[in-house]
Amino acid sequence: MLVDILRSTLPMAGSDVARDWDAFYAFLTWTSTIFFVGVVAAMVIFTIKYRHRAGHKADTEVHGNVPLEIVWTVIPTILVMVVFVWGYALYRDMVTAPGDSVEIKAIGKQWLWQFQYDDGRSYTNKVFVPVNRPVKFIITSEDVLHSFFVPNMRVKKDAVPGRYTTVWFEATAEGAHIVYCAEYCGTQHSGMLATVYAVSPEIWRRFIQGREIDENKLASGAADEVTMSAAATESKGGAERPISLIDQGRGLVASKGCVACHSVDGKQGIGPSLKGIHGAGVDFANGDHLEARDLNYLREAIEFPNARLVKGYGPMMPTFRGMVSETELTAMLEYIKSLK
Amino acid sequence: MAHAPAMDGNRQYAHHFLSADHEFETSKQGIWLFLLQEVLFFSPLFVAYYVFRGLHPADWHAAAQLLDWRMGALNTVILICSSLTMALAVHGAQTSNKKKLVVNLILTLGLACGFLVVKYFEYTHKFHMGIYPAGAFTYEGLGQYPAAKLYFSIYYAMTGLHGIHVLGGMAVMLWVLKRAMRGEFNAHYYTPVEMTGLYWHFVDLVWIYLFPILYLLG
Amino acid sequence: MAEKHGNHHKHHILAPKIIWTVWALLLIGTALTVGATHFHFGAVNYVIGILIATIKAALVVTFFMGLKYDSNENRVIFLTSFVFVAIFFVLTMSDLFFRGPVEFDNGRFLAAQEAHAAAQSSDPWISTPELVAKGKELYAAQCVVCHGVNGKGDGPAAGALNPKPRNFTAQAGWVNGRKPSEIFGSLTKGLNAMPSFATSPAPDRWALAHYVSTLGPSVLKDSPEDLKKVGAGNASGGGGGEKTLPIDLAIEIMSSEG
Amino acid sequence: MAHTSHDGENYLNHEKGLWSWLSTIDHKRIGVMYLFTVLVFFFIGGVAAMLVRAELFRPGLTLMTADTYNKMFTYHGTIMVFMVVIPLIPSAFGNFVLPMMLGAKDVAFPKLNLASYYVWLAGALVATASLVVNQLDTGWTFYTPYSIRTSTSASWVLLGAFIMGFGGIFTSLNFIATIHKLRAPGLTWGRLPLFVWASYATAIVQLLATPVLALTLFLVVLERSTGIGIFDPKLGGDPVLFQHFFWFYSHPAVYIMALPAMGIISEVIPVHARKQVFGYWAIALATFGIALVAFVVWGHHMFVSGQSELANFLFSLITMFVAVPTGVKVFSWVATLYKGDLHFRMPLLYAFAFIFVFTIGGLTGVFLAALGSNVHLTDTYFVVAHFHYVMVGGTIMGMLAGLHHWFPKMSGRMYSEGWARVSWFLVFMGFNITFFPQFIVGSQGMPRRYYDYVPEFTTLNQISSVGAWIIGVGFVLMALYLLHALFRGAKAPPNPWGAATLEWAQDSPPPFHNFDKDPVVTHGPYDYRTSH
Repeated sequence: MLVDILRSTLPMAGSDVARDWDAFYAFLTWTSTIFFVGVVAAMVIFTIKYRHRAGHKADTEVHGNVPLEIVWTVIPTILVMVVFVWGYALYRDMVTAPGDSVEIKAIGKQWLWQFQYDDGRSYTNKVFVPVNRPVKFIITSEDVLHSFFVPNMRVKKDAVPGRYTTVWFEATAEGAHIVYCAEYCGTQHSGMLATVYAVSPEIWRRFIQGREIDENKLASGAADEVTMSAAATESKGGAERPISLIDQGRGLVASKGCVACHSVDGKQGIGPSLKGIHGAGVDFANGDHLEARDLNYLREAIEFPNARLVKGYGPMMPTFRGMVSETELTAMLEYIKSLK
Repeated sequence: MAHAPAMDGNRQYAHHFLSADHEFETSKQGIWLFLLQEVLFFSPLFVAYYVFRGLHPADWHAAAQLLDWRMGALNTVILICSSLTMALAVHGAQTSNKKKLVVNLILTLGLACGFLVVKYFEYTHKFHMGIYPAGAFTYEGLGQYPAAKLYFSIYYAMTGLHGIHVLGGMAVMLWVLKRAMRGEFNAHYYTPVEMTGLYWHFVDLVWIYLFPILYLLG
Repeated sequence: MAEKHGNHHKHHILAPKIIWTVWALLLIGTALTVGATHFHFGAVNYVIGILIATIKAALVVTFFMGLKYDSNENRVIFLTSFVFVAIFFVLTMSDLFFRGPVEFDNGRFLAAQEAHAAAQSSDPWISTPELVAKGKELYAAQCVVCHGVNGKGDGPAAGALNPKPRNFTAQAGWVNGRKPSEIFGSLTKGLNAMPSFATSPAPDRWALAHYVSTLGPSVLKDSPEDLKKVGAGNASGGGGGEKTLPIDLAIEIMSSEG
Repeated sequence: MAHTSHDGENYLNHEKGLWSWLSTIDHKRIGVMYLFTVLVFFFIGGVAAMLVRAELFRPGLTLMTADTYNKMFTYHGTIMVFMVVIPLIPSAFGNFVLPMMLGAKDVAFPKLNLASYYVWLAGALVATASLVVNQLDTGWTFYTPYSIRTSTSASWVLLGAFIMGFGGIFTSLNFIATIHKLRAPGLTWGRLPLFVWASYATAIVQLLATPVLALTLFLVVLERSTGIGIFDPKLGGDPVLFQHFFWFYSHPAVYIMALPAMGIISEVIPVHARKQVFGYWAIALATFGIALVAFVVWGHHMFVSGQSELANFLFSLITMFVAVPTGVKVFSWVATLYKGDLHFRMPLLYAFAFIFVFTIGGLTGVFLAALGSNVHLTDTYFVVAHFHYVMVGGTIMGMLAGLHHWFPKMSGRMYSEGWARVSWFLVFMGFNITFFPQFIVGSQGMPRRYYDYVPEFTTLNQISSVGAWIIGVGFVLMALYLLHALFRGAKAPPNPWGAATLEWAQDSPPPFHNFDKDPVVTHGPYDYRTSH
């Protein structure tokens, strides 16, 4: 009920987390309102009661009341702790993507969003996701800071050049959900919009098969009309079969000469083999230890090869900083990750 | 201006103070407050230094090898000696020993010049090698260590900022020296000498940290 | 004023002996710092270096700067700065050195796609409405030019061909027969002017076959023997499996793109 | 404390001519010069705000191009923050009032005080010089790497802000030394007016935080000129590190703005309620509590910036504690009204306005401090509304309370209460009409710094724009009646409000030397039993 009154001040709640968010927001709003009304009411009552008039004098003896002061210190302290705990619990839900999430890469550029699927298909300013399945975005930027903001899902994360950040949601409502860039990025900042199309499982299944979705027909609902035929896909210019990210990465790892030093099958080479390194622990030359090599580590290893040198290897790898684009890097890492 | 200085015995002080001592204590606190903000002023560079050192330890280590610790050590000795002469100058003023004050001020200035000369040779040597801040870095010997350029960025920023402080200190010392030669300072009034001293020791203090972290422990 | 300001307040004068002693200690400290780095104690080196520097700094502050003899107020002021620098350090590092791992933690999209393809192609020789629908799309893209929109063999290109393309709606005239397996065979091997479609994935060919057979007067069914003839019907049948691009082709495409 | 009679000589007329102002080391004149200059910049920043609101009246391109719009909000932010709200209360009112409240003849270092004005002015001029060079479009936060890449003249503004920082450092250094060393006999810590406590805490914050910003901005200048690389991901730097450096200053800066305003409110309410302030020590300690916590919460500006989860946890947790001392202050002010004798004069009306808007600003701050709610609300108009409720609602309302409180003291004239009430009504209503809709449009998802918006947001934006113009009218009216008062106003008595602090214990305007006889303090700052 209390949440419903606030509905009009919020965008549609497109996920369960968004609903939880709305409940928290309602709690904050109503608690604040109580406080605010209390303060203003006291002010108004005192204003009327103690206004200056003939014969009225101030009681100059009142200058404090320790029990009262303790009460109005302790109660807010307890309340903000409740707010913190609730807010933090909600936040954990908002940032912890379930293990079975569909993964999509989002790259911000002045001034557009590019979305990549693992099979190599990529879209500008639109992205298709299934409803009722968690979707995780891995975000980065080609130039300056951007921020990936989907109000209907109540999620937001900055796109930071040179790094990966993540955001996830599980859409429960089909349809179009607007994406804003929420970090100022220059001239067309306010024009850097994209759309998340949350589609039915049926359409998603077809999408996975490689068929294109005509987002203009999404409203009509029928899967047959929405997903284009392979022929129509072809005629729309999607002719060449996209190469999956792993395969793109395999090509890049070969063409950039990585394989000269790094085997992909576990054989010892000049450098560590790429096989199985992702997720595995490693000892460094300086004695440090890393529990599991994650993407940001692998990225660092490509861009700053000797920042953390693996034990037993010399500092001889040149940097590939600036020689691979974000898109290429994503593909290479995807491939390395696949070498189990 | 309209404020006539007040007199306290034979010492003069500004009208809004109670006494010359009151003025002295207040001025000294002013300098301490100034030094407090100086510490904070240098702090971002130290934070940046440790951030990137933590992120790229190997690059940091490799880059630090290019600095000549002997030059750094020489400058450390120079600055410590200048702190000594500065302390002696203050002592000269406190004991109304004009000659001791003037000679030691000149020595301090000379040592400060020496410091800058050493720094000049270090910088030009690096420039010849193509070691500039990251954006203009052309040195090729550290190809495997891309973050080494950041080391030199921070090196230039830290030593450059410190160098500006040395220059500023020298300017103030020249002014104090001029007044000292006119005989304006004695056991009753030496506030500017003491304040300059505090500042100069602080400049030394910063270098005491810069030397090991840049030259020795990279 | 709150503090006492006697007119004869004594300023502290640092004795020259202390000045010289501190100077000597500072020089010794410098020598120690340099010396210590020539021994390799690992991480301890760092601690030693910073420790000596701090002792030197403390000497400067205590004696040269006279904080030992100064007011508590000034002591608090100067030491406050280090408290705030420490806050600055610790909280900044709580971000920089504690950024959790970021993972591409699955190729689930591809896995789902492969699983789907596998499901699709497991028995492509058995007609399903989906296969027919897929066949319809493929037909519209690849066959209408000759066989015509309605499958009557009257496509725009039909006139130039001899023999004429098959009319799928007619009962008669089928060279290889009109069971799906037989149509699949024709597609795979080619027939007269029609080239082989063997480069299309087998499920696509099956889908086309199923669709084409719906165009005729009646839909025929394959017997197991019929399927055996075209190598289908077993687990290792003619379905699926050729979905990913050959590696060398991928490399070729990537390098041509720069 | 008796008022000594004068032969009409005061700080305004004891010396005449422009040069006597430009070369003055009198804290009162320096305060007036700050006030005048700040108001000029307030006007420029206000015009930029009006243009921003005019462009946002409708979606799409209406008045100006996206680039022009980006420059407009950048100048609005930069001018209002660095040239108005930060120096406004400490440098203008603080300079004028603080030494007199302490019973001192001047600040500890009068020449440094004048230097601080010129340094700040020089910085402000360098920054505004960018207007004629190539303008600036980074937003007042100068986030890297955009501020490194932009082709606009960011270096000028960065350098200007760097220089202005030293003005603030000098002033705060001066205040701390003055409060420590120049209190009149009998003016114990427990008898300090709360405005002094607030100025003291502010000065400490400013002295500790400003140097970090100064150096950080200088590093960005170096990024642009030599590519120092620390904040530039292309060279291996970390753009988020810049945010840490920037907010290490800029979060405490919020309290550099808010604390002195709170000090004015603590000053104004007892005077016009004719009553001892409720919980003197609670307010004084809360002031220091806020100042201290201010330093350890900066990361709450960065919850979605890619900051570590650990840092998010710590910063959110600590931020919650800002609410407690802030609440204590608000409750204490309201409780001061209890059993008072309320004179509804302008300062008290502005204090009411302050409590009203600042409470909203503070409460919505909790929304942003909690991690979960922050994710959706940050970087939207909700934040814009929140910080305007704090900075404008807080600082500007507090400043206006102070301006109307001390105007008779500064100018020796009384202003028209009637017109002042009309203006108060316009500013107060206009403010809420402007910024309250922004909370809603923000929670609906409209990001900040947007030149264009989706049509659903039109109505709320239009209400907001109309409100902005109402505020504008209110301020124009205020300028008119204050100017009128300056030249035609009735002569002000020495102590028109019956206040008990020392600045009122002398003529209006005060004499050049502040006190003809060194004052001795024998009672608390809000003890109205002995006076009037």
